[in-house]
Amino acid sequence: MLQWAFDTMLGFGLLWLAWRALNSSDLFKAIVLFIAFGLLMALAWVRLNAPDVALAEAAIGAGLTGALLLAALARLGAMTDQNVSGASAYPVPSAQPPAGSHFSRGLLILLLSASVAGMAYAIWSLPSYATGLSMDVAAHLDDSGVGNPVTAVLLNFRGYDTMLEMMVLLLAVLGVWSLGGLQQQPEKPVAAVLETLSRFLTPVFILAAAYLLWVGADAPGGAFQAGSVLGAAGVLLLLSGWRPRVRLMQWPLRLALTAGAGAFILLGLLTLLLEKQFLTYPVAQAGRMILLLESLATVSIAVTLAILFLSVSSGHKEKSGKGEKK
Amino acid sequence: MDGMSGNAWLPLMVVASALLPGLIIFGLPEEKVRLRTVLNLSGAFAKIFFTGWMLWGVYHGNSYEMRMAFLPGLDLVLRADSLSLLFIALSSVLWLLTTVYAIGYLENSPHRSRFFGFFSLCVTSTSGVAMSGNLITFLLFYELLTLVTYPLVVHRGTEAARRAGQIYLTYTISGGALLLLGVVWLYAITGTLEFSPQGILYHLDTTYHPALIAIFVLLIAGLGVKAALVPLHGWLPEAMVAPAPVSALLHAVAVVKAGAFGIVRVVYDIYGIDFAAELGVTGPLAMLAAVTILYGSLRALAQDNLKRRLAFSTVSQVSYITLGVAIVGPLATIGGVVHLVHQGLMKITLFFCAGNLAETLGIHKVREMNGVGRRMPWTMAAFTLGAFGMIGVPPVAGFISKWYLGLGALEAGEPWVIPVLIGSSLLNAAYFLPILHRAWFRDPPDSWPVMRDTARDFGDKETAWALLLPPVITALLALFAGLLASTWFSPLEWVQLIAQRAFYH
Amino acid sequence: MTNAFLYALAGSGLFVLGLHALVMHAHVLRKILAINVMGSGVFLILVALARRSGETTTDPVPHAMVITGIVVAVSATALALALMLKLAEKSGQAVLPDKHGD
Amino acid sequence: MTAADYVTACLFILGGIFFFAGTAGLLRFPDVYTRLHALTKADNVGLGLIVAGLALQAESWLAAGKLLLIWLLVLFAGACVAHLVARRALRKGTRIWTE
Amino acid sequence: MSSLLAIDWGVIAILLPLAGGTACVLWPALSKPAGLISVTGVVLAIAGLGWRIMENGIYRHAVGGWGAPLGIDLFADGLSLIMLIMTALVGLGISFYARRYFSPRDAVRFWPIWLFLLAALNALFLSADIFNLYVTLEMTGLAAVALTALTGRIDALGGAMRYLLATLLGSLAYLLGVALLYHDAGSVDIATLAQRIQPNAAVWTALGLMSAGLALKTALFPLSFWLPPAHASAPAPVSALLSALVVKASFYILLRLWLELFGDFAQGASMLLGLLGAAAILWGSLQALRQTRIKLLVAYSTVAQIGYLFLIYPLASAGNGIAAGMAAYLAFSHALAKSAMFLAAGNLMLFGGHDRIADLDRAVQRLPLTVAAFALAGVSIMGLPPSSGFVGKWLLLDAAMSQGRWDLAVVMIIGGLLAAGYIFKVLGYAFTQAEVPHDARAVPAGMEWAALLLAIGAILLGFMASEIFALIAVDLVVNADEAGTVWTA
Repeated sequence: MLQWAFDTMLGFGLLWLAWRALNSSDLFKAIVLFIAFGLLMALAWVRLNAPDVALAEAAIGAGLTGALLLAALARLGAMTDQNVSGASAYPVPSAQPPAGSHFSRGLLILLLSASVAGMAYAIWSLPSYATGLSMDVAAHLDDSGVGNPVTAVLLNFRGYDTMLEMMVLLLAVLGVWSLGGLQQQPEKPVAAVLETLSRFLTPVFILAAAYLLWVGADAPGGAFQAGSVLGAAGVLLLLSGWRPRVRLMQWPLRLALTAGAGAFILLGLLTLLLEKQFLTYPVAQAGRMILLLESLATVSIAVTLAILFLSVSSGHKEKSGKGEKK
Repeated sequence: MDGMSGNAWLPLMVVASALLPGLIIFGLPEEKVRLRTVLNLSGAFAKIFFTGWMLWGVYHGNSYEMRMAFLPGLDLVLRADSLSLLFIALSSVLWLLTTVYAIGYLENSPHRSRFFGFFSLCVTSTSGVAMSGNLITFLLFYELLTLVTYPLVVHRGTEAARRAGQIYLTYTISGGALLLLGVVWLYAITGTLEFSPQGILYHLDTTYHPALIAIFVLLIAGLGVKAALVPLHGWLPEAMVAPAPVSALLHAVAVVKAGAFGIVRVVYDIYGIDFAAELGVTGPLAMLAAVTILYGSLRALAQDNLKRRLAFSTVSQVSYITLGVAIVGPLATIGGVVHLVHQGLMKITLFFCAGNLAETLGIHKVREMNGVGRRMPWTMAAFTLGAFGMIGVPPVAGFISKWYLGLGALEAGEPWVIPVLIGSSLLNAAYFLPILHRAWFRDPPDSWPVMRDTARDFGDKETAWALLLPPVITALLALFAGLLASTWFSPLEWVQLIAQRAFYH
Repeated sequence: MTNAFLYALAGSGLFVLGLHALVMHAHVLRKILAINVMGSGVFLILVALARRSGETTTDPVPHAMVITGIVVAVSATALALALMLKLAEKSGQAVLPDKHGD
Repeated sequence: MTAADYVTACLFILGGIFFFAGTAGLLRFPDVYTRLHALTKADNVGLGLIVAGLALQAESWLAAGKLLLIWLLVLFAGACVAHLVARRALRKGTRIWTE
Repeated sequence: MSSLLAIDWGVIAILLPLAGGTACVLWPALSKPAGLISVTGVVLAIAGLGWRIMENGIYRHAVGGWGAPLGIDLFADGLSLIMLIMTALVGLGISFYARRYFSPRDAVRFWPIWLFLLAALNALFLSADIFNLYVTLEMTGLAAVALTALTGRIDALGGAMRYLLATLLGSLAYLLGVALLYHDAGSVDIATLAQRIQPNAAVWTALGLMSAGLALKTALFPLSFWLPPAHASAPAPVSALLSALVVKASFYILLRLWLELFGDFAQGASMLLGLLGAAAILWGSLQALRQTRIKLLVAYSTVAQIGYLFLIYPLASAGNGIAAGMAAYLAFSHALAKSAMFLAAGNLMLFGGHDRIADLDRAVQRLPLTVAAFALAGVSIMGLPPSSGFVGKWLLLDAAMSQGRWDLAVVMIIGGLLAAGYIFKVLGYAFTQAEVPHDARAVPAGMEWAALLLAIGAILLGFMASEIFALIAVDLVVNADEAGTVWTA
């Protein structure tokens, strides 16, 4: 009974926060509410017995997405400050009057209500007991090389999806790079406290990431979670004013960026050559191979996320080191 | 390519003899005049050669067919039968002459590679139209003809040419769409589109008859655009902005004849003349043709621009073919089909002459033609022959056509056609004789109209040889086609063969 | 019976709320937020219904799918934000221009 | 229920009170600085009490250690963030509330 | 030779461009050669795959060795193969165009993203798993958006932004459908799903969501609002990729779902799709006719041509094999023609510095190959013979007529007329001297030839209808129950 009450409250809380986040008059407030929404989502994942998702959500969904949104908003404020008028930084053209006449809005509401009703009915009509693929997963878990079923699905059973996933991340970086940098902004002095914080926290983050990566084989955790924690460390460092040297970073950076994707491709080719089967690991080696893949993927994910943050937060594109010839 | 055995390659060679030179010419630089001329002429001669070969063969009972898989259940078929050879023979002879004429006409003008390239493609599609062995192949070449004549219409690159091109396309593409709809519908009903002597529809149940009538209307509407049946003729006078060789080709051979030829094919080889008569679609078609004949002549009367007058004359004359086809009977058929050749010879003569007047003296209007016969006697002599033929003065070819048409109408019990023929002939006389009168019996002006900016000075010469020879030859051909109509090598003789095969199978 | 359906229903609610905001708001940042909320809704449905297999054994496949989805979402969000900033830098505002930018 | 359970319950209730008070303060206090005060109070003390309660229930010392570590991290981060927010507010010129 | 046959060409076709793209990130200076090598390699791999399919029938490869439904299967039948061939050939043409089109600075940006896009498309056409399809769909979408924004001009950014939001919305709707299907039938493998699903509320909802999402991504009218600004503002080779290949990706998924999962019970819904397709033909063509700029005109033409693809749904009752064949043929034909058109438009823009139709100023004389490409592609788009467009239209018309669908037939005819109107509008001005003469820049011959060869491909495909249908029949021989309806030409 208590659980039902809690779940109901959580469900309504999610809806309420989402509504507020999407419709609050102030963009800053909207983003903060959205981050809160993300944290509540993480709670929901825990309630749904999905700790892996909860970790990913907290780190990526709420944490990094939130950081990205805030950074973008800050840039946007500064930009519209410079370019348009002397309006204040945060309430960027706040809550523009929603488009459309009364009639079309009414129609939209009607349509949306109908569709939510339809979806609800469809969900409700599903059988109340279903195992999906859990039996299959359990049956083959021993051959997968890891003990955590989610990791087994991500890196082995459906490892091909994850391989494409790494490409999506790489593609996001390429897309952001191809837009070219934004206008340079003068660096603001960084608070001493922040610097201390990041200096203190970075090792902790690295440790946490390593732990998540290691434990991911048999317990909640894994490359995505570890990578995003590591990426968060990078974000923190970037926030506190740390900038890697351009020339020095060119190669290592690109290598780190492509490590995960490259590892998948090489392993794919190798398995194709040796086993005549794409991404099929020999059972004995599976655990090691997955760990190797995950480690490289963690590095790539972390670097990717940090680069994405940097590209959105500041005008620096030298760091990313687009290989342009003058 | 199945069916390539035996005599399959000859039809292909006829098509290729125009296609290959055309494609090569596209790639030639402007200044390669000699190479281009050689290519053009050798293509034209090759085509005459292959056509002659096939004529000989068909006369002796051979058949030539090339078949190639195209759509699921539908082949591309090129087949030489007696009717297609008639059209091919006409087009190959006239292509050669027009090529000579065009080389002279366009000397030193820009974009000649493009011009001759499309010109050759135009002949290619005409050959394809002529040799199509089924309706889908016909459709393919018919539409191709639309596409490749467009660049010729807008060749001059002026705003007026662009407008004219737009009008031309509006008519022809819409016609093509109607034709396509009709063909698809027909295919959905019959499952075949092969041309065959008794048609392909006579065995169909009567419940299909309304649909078949509707299809007939669609097909005739689609073909009637190119054949310039009233009220679908509007593009033809507008297309006059094109250079003279183009007008000659468009009006005498390629475009209008493709339409008329299509009507012949649909009536004889798809519907079958007996079945068409049974459906009751031939009567209205004949009426439409008669209206077009009179209307075109009436409009021609009012035109001062020489080429426009000739264009409306074409509107009128081409419908003789349709008329002959629509009157059910062998004699009318002979009159109609032989007019395909006769009208081609006569009308191309007239257009060549009009081009000569424009190119040499800058004359574009009828009222500028006073005394031109003395300045350019040969040209005007050819013109006079052509005009007499149009009016139907014996022994020029036009008389033969009208004679057979009249006889055929009486034979088929449709005497109303006779007044139409007489009225049309009177109108023809009314718009041609004043021209001849001006040219021969009035005094020439002190100076001729200002010439085009690319004009050439011919001095005392009448005009360039390349411009003079073609009309003289075609005029003589028109004369001999009438004079020698009863010899074994005349068009009339050949058409009688065709009619025999259509009616006495 | 578990709380699966409850969360799934909440998920469909989130999807529609997001859709509403996506259509109604002109500011690109709000549209991006809306897309993210919609994504959360879909993920919630995906994972919630996996709970139907019982209290102890949950179906791990949807979990893996959602982790994949979260990564796609953050990638897309980053690209969208970068585009938005670039657009704002060029046009001075972060709303979609009229149909054809000329 | 053992004695440890009772202690845990008490700690939870106490922690809950702190959280409640912190939240009330966050909502009711008049300016950024006072709200920060309320917030950090809840984080530091409230969370500390909860963690302590949980630690009593932990299966091993290791687990208890992890819980402690979490508390320390939150303490540290909370302090820093509160400082940064207050600094930013000051820089922006947000006035301090006085009666 | 048989050892060549044993190679998993499907996997190679995915891995090769991925490796190429990754290499571009590592060594930006090598982007162009890496790109060209990868694309050529993909063409060879697809040729190998085609050979293998002709020899051995349907291609199936269990990634990771697990096999569906636990693992993911790669899968290719005749339909997939034709889409793959289309992607490889059109991609090759566009690549050779892009070789000369982009400045060194832009080339570094273009090639890696294009290679990832190519990999995503190959992966998509080789997928038999609806969640894997989602991932490839997202990858395709993100790559396409990134390419759209490449110029960084304001209209391109706006177009890309709109495109991104639309494509994300479409993917989410699709993913929700995937969620419902998975929880209804416990699998994401299409073959397994086909055996399990029954028409119930969840399946219907999934059908609606997936169809709507994919229709949005395919830009089916009225969900086509995002397409013209994006396709018109992107660089020419990118516009060609978007119009020729990217919209086909989501269309293919929809078609696949319909053929394998929904077709049996969703007759009414297919009528709706057909109706929207008809509306798209009319609306897109009319809009195209109104445009004064070539690229927008071509973009609206895409909206109209997509409409033809959707006419297949109401006409599909004649048998799945025929529907699949017609769809693949039409998609292929449009891909060749439309890419040629966009590349030609790019040449004209480069040549005159603008794409105003009324100012083309005798382009036909000064840029003959390009105008020829535009014209030949136009012939196919108009559906005039002899071209693949004509054959496609003929097949559709024939199907419509045999089923008494006069309304659709008339719409197709009118669409063809309107297409002739907008294409000859361009050609007419290309023949005409403008009032003010314009300066012109030289266009590299390679770019002209790339456009022309694609256009010639669109014409030649018109003579290969029988081969395409024979390929479609490859898998139908395996699905023996449908073999009776296969056309053998």
